[in-house]
Amino acid sequence: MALYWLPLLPLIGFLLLIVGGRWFSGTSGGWLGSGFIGAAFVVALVRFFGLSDVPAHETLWTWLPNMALGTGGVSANLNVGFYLDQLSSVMTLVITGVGFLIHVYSISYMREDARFTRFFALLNFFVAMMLILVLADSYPLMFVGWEGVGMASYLLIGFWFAGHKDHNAADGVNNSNAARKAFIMNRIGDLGFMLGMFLIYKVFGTLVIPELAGQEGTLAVTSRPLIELICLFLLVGAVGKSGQLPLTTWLPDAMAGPTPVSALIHAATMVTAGVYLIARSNFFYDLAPGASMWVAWAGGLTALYGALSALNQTDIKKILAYSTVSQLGYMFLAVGLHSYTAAIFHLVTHAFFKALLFLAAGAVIHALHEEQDVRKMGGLAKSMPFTHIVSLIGVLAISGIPIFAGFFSKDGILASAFAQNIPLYLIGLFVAFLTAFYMGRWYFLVWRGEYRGDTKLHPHDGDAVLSAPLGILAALATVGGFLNVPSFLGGGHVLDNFLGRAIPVHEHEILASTEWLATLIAVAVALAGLGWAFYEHRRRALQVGPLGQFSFQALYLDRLYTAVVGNGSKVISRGLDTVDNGVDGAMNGIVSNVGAPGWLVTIWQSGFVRAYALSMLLGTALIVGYWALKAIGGGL
Amino acid sequence: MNTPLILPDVALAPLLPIAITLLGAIAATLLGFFLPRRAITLISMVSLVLSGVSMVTLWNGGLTSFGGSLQADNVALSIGLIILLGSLMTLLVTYDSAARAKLAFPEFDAMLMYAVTGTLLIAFSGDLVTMLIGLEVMSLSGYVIATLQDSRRAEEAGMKYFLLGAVGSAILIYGIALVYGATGTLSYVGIRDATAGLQVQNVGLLVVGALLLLCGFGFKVALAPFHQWTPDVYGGAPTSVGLFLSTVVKVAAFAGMLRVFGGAMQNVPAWAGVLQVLIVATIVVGNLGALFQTNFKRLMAYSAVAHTGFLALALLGNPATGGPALTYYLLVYTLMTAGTLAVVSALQRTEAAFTLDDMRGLFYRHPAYAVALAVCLGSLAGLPPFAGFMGKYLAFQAAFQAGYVGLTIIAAMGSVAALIYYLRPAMLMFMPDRTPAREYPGERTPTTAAVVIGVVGVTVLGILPNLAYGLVANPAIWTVLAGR
Amino acid sequence: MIHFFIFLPVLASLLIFLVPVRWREEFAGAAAGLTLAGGLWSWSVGGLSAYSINWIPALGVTYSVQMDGVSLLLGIVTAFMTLIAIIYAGKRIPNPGTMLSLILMMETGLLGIYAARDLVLFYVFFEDALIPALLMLAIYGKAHRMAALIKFAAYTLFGSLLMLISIIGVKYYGGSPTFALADLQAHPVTGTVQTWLFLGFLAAMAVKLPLFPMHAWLPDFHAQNHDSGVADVMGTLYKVGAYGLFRFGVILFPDAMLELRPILMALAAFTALYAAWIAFSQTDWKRLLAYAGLSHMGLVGLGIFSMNETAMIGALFLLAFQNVYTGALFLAAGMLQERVGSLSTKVGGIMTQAGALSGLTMTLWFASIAVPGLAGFIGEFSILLGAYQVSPWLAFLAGLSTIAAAAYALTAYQTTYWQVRPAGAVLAHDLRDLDWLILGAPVAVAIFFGIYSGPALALVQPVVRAWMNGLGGGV
Amino acid sequence: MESVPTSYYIALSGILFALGMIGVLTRRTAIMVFLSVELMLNAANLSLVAFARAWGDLVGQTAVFIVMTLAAAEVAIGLAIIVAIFRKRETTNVDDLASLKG
Repeated sequence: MALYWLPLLPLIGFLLLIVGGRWFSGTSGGWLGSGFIGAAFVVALVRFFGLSDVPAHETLWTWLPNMALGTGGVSANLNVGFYLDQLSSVMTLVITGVGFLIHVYSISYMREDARFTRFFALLNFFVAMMLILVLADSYPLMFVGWEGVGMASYLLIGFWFAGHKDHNAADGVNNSNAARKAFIMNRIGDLGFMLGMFLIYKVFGTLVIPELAGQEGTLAVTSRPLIELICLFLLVGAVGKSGQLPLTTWLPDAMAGPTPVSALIHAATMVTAGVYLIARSNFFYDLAPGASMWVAWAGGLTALYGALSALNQTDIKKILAYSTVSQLGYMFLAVGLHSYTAAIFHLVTHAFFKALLFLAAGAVIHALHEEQDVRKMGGLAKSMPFTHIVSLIGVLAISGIPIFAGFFSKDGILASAFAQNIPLYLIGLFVAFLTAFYMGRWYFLVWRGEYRGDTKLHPHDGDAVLSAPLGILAALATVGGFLNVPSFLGGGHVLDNFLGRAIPVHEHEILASTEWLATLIAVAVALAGLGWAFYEHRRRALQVGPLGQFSFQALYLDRLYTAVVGNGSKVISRGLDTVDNGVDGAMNGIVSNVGAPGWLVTIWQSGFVRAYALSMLLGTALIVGYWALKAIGGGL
Repeated sequence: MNTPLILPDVALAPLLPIAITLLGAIAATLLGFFLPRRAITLISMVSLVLSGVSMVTLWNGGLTSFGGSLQADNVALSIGLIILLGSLMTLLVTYDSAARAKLAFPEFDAMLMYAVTGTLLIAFSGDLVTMLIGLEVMSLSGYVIATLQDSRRAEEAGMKYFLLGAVGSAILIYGIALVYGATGTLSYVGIRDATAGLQVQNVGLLVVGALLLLCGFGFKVALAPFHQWTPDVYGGAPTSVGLFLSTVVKVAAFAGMLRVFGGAMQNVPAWAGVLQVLIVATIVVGNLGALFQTNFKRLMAYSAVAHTGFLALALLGNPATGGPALTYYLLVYTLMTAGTLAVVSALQRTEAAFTLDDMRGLFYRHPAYAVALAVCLGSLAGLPPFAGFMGKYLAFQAAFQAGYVGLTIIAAMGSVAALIYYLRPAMLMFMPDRTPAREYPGERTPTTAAVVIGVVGVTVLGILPNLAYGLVANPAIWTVLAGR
Repeated sequence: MIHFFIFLPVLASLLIFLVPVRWREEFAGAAAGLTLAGGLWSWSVGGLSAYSINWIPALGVTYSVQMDGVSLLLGIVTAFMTLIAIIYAGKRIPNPGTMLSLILMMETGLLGIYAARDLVLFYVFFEDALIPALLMLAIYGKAHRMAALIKFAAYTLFGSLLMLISIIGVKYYGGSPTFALADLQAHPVTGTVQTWLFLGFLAAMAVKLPLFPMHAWLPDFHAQNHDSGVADVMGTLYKVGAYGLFRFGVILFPDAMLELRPILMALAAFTALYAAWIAFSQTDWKRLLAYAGLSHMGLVGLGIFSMNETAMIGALFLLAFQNVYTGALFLAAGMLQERVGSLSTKVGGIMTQAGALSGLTMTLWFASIAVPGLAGFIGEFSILLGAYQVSPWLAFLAGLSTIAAAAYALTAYQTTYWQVRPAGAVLAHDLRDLDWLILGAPVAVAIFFGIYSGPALALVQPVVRAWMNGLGGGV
Repeated sequence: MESVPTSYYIALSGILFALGMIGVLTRRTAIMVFLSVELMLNAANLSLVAFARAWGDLVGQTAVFIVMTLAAAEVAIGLAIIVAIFRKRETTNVDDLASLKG
């Protein structure tokens, strides 16, 4: 199977569903859409097993002018081409695999929606774009996927652009605003990405990733500041897409979309694109310690920011959203420390457990008829036992409790931080503690205690279509960690070794005992966090989390942006509009001032014939007199 | 005085075109007592056509008569043909509009034909006296036809025209006298030869004479500040008279300027510098004045002033490029101005005013006239594919190549202003308007014929300028403007 | 064949008045379709080669035309959008004979601009296209059209008359026998004179690009044109400044362009950002589109002025395809107005009732804000990339406009098509019959060439590359 | 024979011409304005003859005759116009003719 089948299958699905929306009645559109993703998953699997040490590189057709290396110093046109190595292969598996599960889940979840088929069309579109992103052999093509997923994300966040059943004005505005915000903030990052590409082109004359990676000689002699700058530019792009500081505020708002969207796009796949970009550009970042440190610190601080903001959220999805921000921070921390494989590992496990948590949250929301406030939940473990179990697995996984997936992946990141940068390690550790706490809070508020909501509702587990994906994801969140068991735990670094064939693995020489110690500390911290949550639960004080409004308002960052950037740009825009009227007016003014003497002409034209004669004779006298004077003065 | 008597060199052939129009004029004068007025007009038209035919047969002949006082070179013939064309269009318009304009006297046709004779004489002139005679015949007849309509407006216009014209003539004649004093000759060739290399004794006298001539001509062609009669006369006189004055008379005056300044005085200093200043003033005054007009006829008068500036631009150029440019522009100017005023004449209810407001929505009442008027206005504004563009382009090129870059730019900016005042009426015509028709409803086929000539002319000459320009483009005929 | 391609529309525009009223739409459509077919046929045979005869021999003015490469691409786009405009005009405007005639007349002017290989001929076509544009505004415009019209014409003529002087000067100072491009190229003007002549030429192109501060005519022009947006399509196509700069400016005034490059690039980049930012506070779709188009044109200008091969390719690509989606967006705005009687960006909730209209409009907007995979991206990306090679800061400045573009487009889109339809508002019906074609075809083009840009690149790239090599291996 | 230098004639003609100009500007009656113009023409005539004598050339003198004829024709036409206006308005004051303006 050629690589282009991977994005093409979902694209076909998209086209079918968007053009022929009315041909598909009931849930058939959903099944069709899911089928295409499933097929893509099969292709991904086939290609995964067909991988060798030589990456697959398949080019299709000419696309952009002059952006690749040609022979003889003349630049060649850039082709659309796909590139599959271990890194992208893992990504395709995650995208199609998790994507397929979420598609199936959505069939049940979105069943009642008036625009059911369109939803699947957009989901398919998203998957296609995401696959292009990870399979691209050049930065511009990656950018296609990059902005494509942004576009899909925009459309899906704004899927309920007119509110519930098209009749909720306030919701409509909120959802639409959230979508728009996501797109615009992504665009800010995208500009950074573009500038990065421009600089890469300026330095290396190509934007094809294998060509760049193959230029070790040139890379080695390129001046460091340039490479640092390239990496910083790319970082801006990555930050935008992955919701890192400072471009983070769109991500929590993005939860306005339907829950499967949150699971697929804003947790499992799209937001990890930034991590993928940096991992993909490892050949630059390895040469740019300064920029890498920026990456790591952006990640570390975002992890902290997300965790702090999650502490006192009341929306069941918002907690998960801030948790996502925080977890993405971990991944950035890892790539910043050049632990690409650790980051990808966490990316994979995070995809499992975060998708699981979101889908579980979705099931709850569904069961409670669109209720999202955790303060109005509680005690659902009894009525929704299956969902409860999978949620618990998710919580344990994300908190880093051993044997669950998150334990291994987070441990890897903390270990590399421990080896390289103690302040970041401490931040990571603190975030792990906070994570355990807020996830514990989430768990206890939703599942334990007394039911605090509308008593007329009778929540129950979802149907099989809804539950099957949850089960599979729960299984993956449980065992996913074993993909990459570190050696001190007796594992073989399977994923590291696999990825190591494509991206560099920097071994950290840490004593096994130290590593044991670090791991134990991490587990202890996680248990402490959960314990604190449990303690507060018993005190029935969980409904109001720590830090109060400071946390609830997400450190006031969003308000700051709205006040400064949002209003600022509006003011400037109006100002410029006025200026433009001024330009127009100035031009008109010039014209009318030039034209003003026209009045004088009409006044001059007084109608008195003797005045006319005066002009004539005076004119004659002036002309002759001037020349006479000149002749007297100096001769002709 | 022992010089043997030499028989004057009286070749009749070059005289023929002028003689035919003169005959037409005399016929109109005499037959006016017996024939209806329209018959007279027809006779006049026939004589114009015959004169044209005679000109065509003289083409490339290069004949002269009266010892060079009359020269039927290609310059004279091409300008003569333009004059005849303008006159013919005038007659076509008057054929049916004269009655409405209270102008239907045989004397009108007679005076018109005398004026045509005078204009031809200017074009054919070989010395200053011939030119002066032609100019005066033209002017005097012009005064009469401007006044002929029995209305206060026409009388006022005529009076102004007459008084100022007399002053202008006096200045011109005084200039002739001074030039004669400086060179001792009145013939163009003589003046040219006498001034070659500036060997004249009294340069000061010559320059003052030249400048006075310039002022006198400035009046006739309406260069600022000698232009002030134009709006009042063109606006006050009947439309058909305005048409005649702003086309034929202006063409003839330019022909005189071309002969005198392009030919006889080409080596005389100072006038070109002064002309530059006058051109700037003219372009500014004409265009700005036109911007504020609401009466379309007055607007066209100011437009005529502005066009004088553009036309004079060609005069500044070397005769080899300026001459053909001027001729072509004059032809186009005649066509488009006559076409425009013919439309006005066809549509106006009174002679007093055809305001811009009257033009609103004209397209929906008289689509063909509106389109024709729009074509003419577009051409006046210098928009391709109409011939006005080519004229303007040629004038700019002539001035530019003679080194007057700054002047060309000023002229270009003037054209922008011109566009505005042409565009406003042109576009008003296309704006939907529901008021009932206010235009003259009667029969007006001959006027329409004049309109057609104008519109077809500017269109064809715009797309295929070479039809006319190719005839006059040969530089050889422009280097001997003064005669051989 | 080339004459057929250029002059068929104007012929049809005159003949249309002989056609019975009820067949006029079909007649105009057929003429436009034939023209487009002619263009496509030319493409299939690799362009129409040069044809040249003397037009006014005494002046050295020739009738030299050629339709290949960049010209052909722009010509085909013009023919395509004209056809779309005609279809919509026939459907939308009651008794559209005059409008159809004007559209066809304008098409000839535009095709002539692209085909002309003689400066005077170029000027003639350049101005020819003005007349129908003015008439469309005069006949079908809104209340304040006279001011808009005068402004439009005055700006255009201000520039083009200065250009005319430059045209005269280029031949005169260079000593070329004719105005034909090849001859002028063989007799170049150098030094300071070239700079001055270029400035004259630039005046016209800056108005028609348009470039700040010569753009002030644009918003009023679009705002005052007929609601249907048909005239705006033609107005968009008429923004040929960049083409003129490319076809004549780069060839005839290379030194001057290099000398003025920093200033011009700065102006263009500023225009791009400035217009995009202003668009953000517009509440009328047409004004918004006007500023959006202006912003795009700033980018196009940036590409041309940067004198960088990639940027220039991008600029021409963008120039060609922005016509498609900007034009179609004007028509979409017209359809919106048709349905709700307003061009306001605060209508709200259209997508809840007219899904297809909203969806296609959105796709066009995505193309317009240069989402990759659509045609706008290739142009903008190449421009910015190329400009960055010359001046990183200006590329950054212009790049900011991509953010602003997202802001204005999505904000206006949201408040019009998304959110809730106000209670009691008229029901906006969805696309019907021909509407699908009118919006669908441009969308298809934008998608096709965004993905598979090869055919269009093949028209643009060799020309640009050859010229850049002529300049000494590119700059 | 002692003769008056040409320059004297020219000076006189210049003075006459200037007087004519002043007359045109100061007199309100059409007739007087017109007579002032005639004065200007005669100034020109004077210089023409003077120059003709200086050059010993007859052309200038013939020109004078022509100019005189023209002046006569002008008088005829001018008076006719003035009479026509006087008949209607009972005035020959040129300042009363100012309805066409602007």
